Amino acid sequence: MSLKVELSHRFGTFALDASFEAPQGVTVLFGRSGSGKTTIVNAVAGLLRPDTGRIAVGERVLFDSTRRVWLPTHRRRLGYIFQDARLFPHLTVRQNLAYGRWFAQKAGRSEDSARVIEMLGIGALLDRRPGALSGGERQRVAIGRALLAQPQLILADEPLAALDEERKSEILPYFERLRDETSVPILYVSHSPAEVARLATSVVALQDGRVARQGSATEVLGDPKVTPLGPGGAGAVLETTVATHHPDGLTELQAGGVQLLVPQVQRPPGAHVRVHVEAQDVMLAIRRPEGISALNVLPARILALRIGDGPGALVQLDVGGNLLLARVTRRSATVLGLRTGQEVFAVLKAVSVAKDGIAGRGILPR
Amino acid sequence: MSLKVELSHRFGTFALDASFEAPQGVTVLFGRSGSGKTTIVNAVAGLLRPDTGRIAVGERVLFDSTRRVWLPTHRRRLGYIFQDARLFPHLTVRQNLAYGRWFAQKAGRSEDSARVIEMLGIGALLDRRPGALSGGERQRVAIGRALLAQPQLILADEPLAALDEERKSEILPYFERLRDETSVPILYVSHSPAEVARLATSVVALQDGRVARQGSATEVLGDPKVTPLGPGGAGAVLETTVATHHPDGLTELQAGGVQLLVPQVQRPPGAHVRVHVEAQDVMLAIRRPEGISALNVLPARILALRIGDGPGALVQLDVGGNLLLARVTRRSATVLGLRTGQEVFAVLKAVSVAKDGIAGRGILPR
Amino acid sequence: MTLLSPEEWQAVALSLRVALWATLGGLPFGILVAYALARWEFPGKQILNGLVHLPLILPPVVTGYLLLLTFGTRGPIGSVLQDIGIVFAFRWTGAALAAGIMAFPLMVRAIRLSIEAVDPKLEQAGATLGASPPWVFATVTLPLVLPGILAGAILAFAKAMGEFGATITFVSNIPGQTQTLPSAIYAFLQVPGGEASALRLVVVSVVIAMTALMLSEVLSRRIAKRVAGA
Amino acid sequence: MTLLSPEEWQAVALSLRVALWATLGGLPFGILVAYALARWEFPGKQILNGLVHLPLILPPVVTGYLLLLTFGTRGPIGSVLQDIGIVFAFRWTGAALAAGIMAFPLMVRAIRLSIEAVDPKLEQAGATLGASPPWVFATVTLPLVLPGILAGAILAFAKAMGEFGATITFVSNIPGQTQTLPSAIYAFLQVPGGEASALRLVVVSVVIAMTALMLSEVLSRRIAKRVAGA
Amino acid sequence: AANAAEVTVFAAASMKNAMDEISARYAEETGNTAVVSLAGSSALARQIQAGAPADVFISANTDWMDTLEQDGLIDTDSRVDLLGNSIVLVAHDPDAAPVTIDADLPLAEMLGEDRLAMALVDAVPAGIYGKAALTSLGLWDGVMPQVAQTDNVRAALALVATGEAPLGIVYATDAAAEPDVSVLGTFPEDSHAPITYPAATLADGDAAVAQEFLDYLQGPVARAAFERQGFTVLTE
Ligand SMILES: Nc1ncnc2c1ncn2[C@@H]1O[C@H](COP(=O)(O)OP(=O)(O)OP(=O)(O)O)[C@@H](O)[C@H]1O
Ligand SMILES: Nc1ncnc2c1ncn2[C@@H]1O[C@H](COP(=O)(O)OP(=O)(O)OP(=O)(O)O)[C@@H](O)[C@H]1O
Ligand SMILES: [Mg+2]
Ligand SMILES: [Mg+2]
Repeated sequence: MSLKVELSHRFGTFALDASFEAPQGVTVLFGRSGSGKTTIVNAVAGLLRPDTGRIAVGERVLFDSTRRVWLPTHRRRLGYIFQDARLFPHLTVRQNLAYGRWFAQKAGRSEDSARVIEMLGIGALLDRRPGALSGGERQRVAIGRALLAQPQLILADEPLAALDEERKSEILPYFERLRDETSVPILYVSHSPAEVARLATSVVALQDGRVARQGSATEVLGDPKVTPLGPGGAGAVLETTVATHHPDGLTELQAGGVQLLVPQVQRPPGAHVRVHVEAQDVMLAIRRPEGISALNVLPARILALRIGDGPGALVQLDVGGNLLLARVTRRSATVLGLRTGQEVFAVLKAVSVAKDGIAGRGILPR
Repeated sequence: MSLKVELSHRFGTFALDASFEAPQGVTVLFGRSGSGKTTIVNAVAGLLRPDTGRIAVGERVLFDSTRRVWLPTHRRRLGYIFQDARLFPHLTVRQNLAYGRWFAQKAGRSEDSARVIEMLGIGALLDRRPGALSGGERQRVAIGRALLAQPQLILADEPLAALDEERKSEILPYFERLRDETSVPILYVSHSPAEVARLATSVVALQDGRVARQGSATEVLGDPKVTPLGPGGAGAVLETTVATHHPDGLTELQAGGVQLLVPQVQRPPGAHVRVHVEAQDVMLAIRRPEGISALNVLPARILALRIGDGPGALVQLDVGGNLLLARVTRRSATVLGLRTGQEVFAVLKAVSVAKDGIAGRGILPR
Repeated sequence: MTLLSPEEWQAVALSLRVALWATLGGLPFGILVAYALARWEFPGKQILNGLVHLPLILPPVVTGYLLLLTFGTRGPIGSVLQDIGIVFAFRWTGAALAAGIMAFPLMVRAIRLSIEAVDPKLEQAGATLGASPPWVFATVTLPLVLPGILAGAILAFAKAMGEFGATITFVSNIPGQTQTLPSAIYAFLQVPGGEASALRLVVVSVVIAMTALMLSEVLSRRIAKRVAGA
Repeated sequence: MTLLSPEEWQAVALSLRVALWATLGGLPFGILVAYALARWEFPGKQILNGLVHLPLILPPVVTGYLLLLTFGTRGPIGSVLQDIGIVFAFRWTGAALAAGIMAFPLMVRAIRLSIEAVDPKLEQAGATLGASPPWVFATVTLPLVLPGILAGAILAFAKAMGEFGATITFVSNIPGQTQTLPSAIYAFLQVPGGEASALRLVVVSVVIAMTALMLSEVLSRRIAKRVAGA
Repeated sequence: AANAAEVTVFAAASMKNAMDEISARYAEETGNTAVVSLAGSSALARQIQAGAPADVFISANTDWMDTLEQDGLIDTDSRVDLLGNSIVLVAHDPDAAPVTIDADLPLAEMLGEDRLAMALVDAVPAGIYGKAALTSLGLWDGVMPQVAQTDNVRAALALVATGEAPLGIVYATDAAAEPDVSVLGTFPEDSHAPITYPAATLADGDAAVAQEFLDYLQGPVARAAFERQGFTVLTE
């Protein structure tokens, strides 16, 4: 099921005029603070009625200004994780979590609440009221409440912003599983390059209320012409399959024509795994380097070279059929004489790939 | 001026029992969600009266349960950036920003409001009320409001969590400047390893209401025995001075006996700059590698080697008198035959250092 | 107890019954009207608002007289109701109606203020989780408004315990049927030397109302504590 | 206008003056008491709360009588005040006092409900920025409570416009001095043929109160809109 | 008096119409002003006890005047029984036949299941007189449970006028002016204590002006006005 959004709305001096199509999976909305992300999500949720436009999930039209269609919020079957948690203060955590299920149609997915509670680490809080929770606890309960509502469309507005890294790495796989195993479209707002890279099926970049760029995660993140997440964000996404698990804790992934060694990935051989490789984690060498700790030394060909005004340069590589981005200094580019078409080696530390590019240590993504 | 905190408090099943000393500069409180960070900050702010304990800023005792001292919040001269923005809904942004100044004692630092407004990018919002702001805008106004109150103690509870990377990189230097140029102690709650590494003078790690570890940023982050921020967080902090600016946009830093090339740092030669080098960005080589894009190849000696259960190993290095951490795979450690005392080369990409370890591109840190 | 005569005890019991019914019977309407005034826009909203306040503005006698004209057995509404067996005239039900109407503006205002204080964002959250507007009202708004409802109810109860002018004009004073405490007190005050007798009844009336007030405070504090979290 | 006689216009003007003073004069006390009841814990709090509600519970005649006993020129407070030149008995000031006291519980409850609805977290934010409790009250609580104050004021005004029982008992019904609209209405209703005249005055009274009500709604809506953001 | 004086009169509210007329004429004729405060006799008497600035008091019953006299608040010499009134039985039915009110009056049968409207029988003068009359006629016990009492006699009249109660006992003065009720009969004068409106000047008032006004109340202008309202004037 895909989500089609097309809307325009004015708020004083701010004008939103966005249209995009979010295919099945996770569509990450990103853009600077104030670029209109929450406004779009609210419109999809029916909390804001746009001036004009059309919003549809699969065949279900939620809003159509020309045909005067307006499905009220409560019939949109949502799970909306708000930017501010918005828990019900008079209900206990348990009651907050159960709230959505009450109204859920039998048809919806039945989510195992015990499992969600465990993943979110909120088991000890069930009898408290939101007033007695910490900021992050509140946010986690809000995530649980939305997920347990058996939604047909998940809206997540910076759901993990208030959480620690460890907790994030426990919750992210859950979203991955939702993405991979269900047909529920997920509209996900995030500022975090790691989350974008890891979750996004498709990416919509907003700028001042307009869609600056949209496309699949591989496309948007692997394009040296756009580094929409700032210099830290450029990187490529590799679609790989698990080849073998080595006894020393490393997993060998097959990505087109090349092998990649990464710290253990807890998925069975043959499983599909996407790997995010940040441009700045890729080193280039014109000769195969010896005696270094980096385990992945991959033959590569330079497809494009983009030298900016600053000290850096972005190099797009073909590595066994995959696109990879490398970020080097201008000086290195000159010293090494890099040019389009040149055959080089991409050097990649196994641990860099592991950082946040693939499933973490938390609950297993299966 | 230093902040001394020593307190114990019970909240139902949660018991806080923490004591630490925050020297001048930024003390980062971190710990998982629910570990008691906000509780401590609230106690320092006087919003929560701990069961027992003592809190003092320099000579000023804010709270002492044995001597029954309790300075009310409004006389503590704070700038508290709340985890939830808590803007005054009935005041415009401009009035919210001016609120603290109204009550500020003449003695306080006079902060240039035009400059803070520009840094935070909230100039266009001044006449709006908080109800018409986006989540991130609200948070930025909250930051401005606290900074402009001419505080003698800044409390920041995840101030940047709701912001995009670009915005963060514009605001962080401001906190650095506060740290470096004023004597106002800053208690800063953050989940972000990058922020911790970049800002922290001292680090207090909380676990279930207790101080699990505390020390200077260099100590805590450079210790291979603790990776309190999760695997992504290990790293070392180098104290360097700017040596020269090269015409190709690189800056040469002097760190003890070694030179480090990094993308341009906008500080004059001689200026002091701290650099955070993440362990996973450091590669080891047993011979000096040639023809690679990494610009920093530094002779190093292995001080300690910590091989865990997982696929990784942490290597502590002495690089020209500096401590550096490198994260490699166990396999590499075996293949390269790494051992304590061995002379190796630490290979470091210039752009990795630049990522978030030093001042970004926003307003200049001077 | 010999403090009061049997007839006075009757008046006490009747006053309690009248005040309770005026309060409880008025509550559903009070909540509905308060919600409408707080959250809906509709033509005639200001007229409704004015109507609700009318009993406050009019001298009670006038209100009583208007009640007599409309809800009396010959009145347009009264006669219709009589056909279906509901009689207000000269009955305690009429006293409850009069007290309820006199107390209505107080009740509505308290509830309305509380409804206006409920963050619509929470109601929105309820809607995103599939609750239709009536359900949102029942599961989110109503529980959050409880303190206001309680406040409205206690105001109404106190007012109903003290109401006299409209009641006696509408249903007169029939011992055992419509003689409430305030009319008994009034009667005592009309004759020289009746002050002492009046005082006894005043004390009874005050004790009852204060007890109710205290209970409402305790209850309201408990609700507040729950929401604040503990 | 020939709609009303000069004496009746006098009553209108007096009623307005009385209601305005009852409202404005009561407001500072109302705010203070509401704040104390909403936010402080102190011994005797429940007694204060009960006292505030008393005028609601007591039949107005009793309240008026008690006022006469205490604030009359021979009363314990009245005689003291008289020495310093403040006289309530049989003056319009007394009518304002009576109306103010009768309206007080309504005012306090509305303001208290609003104060209870103010998020203490915002007040805390004010304190962290250096505002002492009175300043926090003035710059944070009070502005946020404005709708409640407005509601309390309009309730009080309406009540004061309609108050009659306590007023006539306390300060009598002296044309030009203490004859308010409701007492004039009362007098008309006591004699044959007075209904039409009474009705005219009722209409005037209702028009005034409705105008005030409407103004308060507009004002309150404007405040709400500001806070919601626009 | 050469200088225009002001006299404050506390009068029972049921005298409003007459007092309005009389005070207007008084002002025209003497140049003095009469300020008339109209309220229930009990309220006025209590106010006088509390030091009200009144010069003349006219009560709707003798009890309150007696009380003030005992308290030494009135000028005893000035006290006169100013007006008299009578109580009548009224009906809502305009065609109801007049009856003779005596011990044989089948009042209970006339009422059936319905109510007899009266003012408060233990508190308000009209009610007290009515109860006394019914009692002396031996009718009280038969109708007692059906008596609907109001806080003033006008409200009792309204109950009859609207048809809520078929019968009521009110002052003749009220009944005469109400088109929606018909007078069935007048209670015998000896069935109750005389209905008198005593008047007196007050001890603390301005004695001269007060006496002047009290005299005026007994003069021909006032007499005409009172009689127009249906009162019996008891003074010559
Ligand atoms: N009023 C309360 N009653 C009971 N427990 C409370 C209360 N307030 C906080 N707690 C508990 O105290 C612990 C510490 O809360 P605190 O807000 O300090 O956490 P935190 O470290 O700031 O977490 P986060 O990163 O999620 O904001 C939490 O476990 C929380 O559940
Ligand atoms: N009620 C309103 N009135 C006027 N402008 C508004 C209103 N609500 C939002 N805006 C403006 O609309 C723009 C988009 O807001 P939105 O909340 O969608 O931003 P966002 O992308 O979610 O930002 P953030 O990352 O900070 O949450 C902002 O510039 C904001 O100031
Ligand atoms: Mg947003
Ligand atoms: Mg917190």
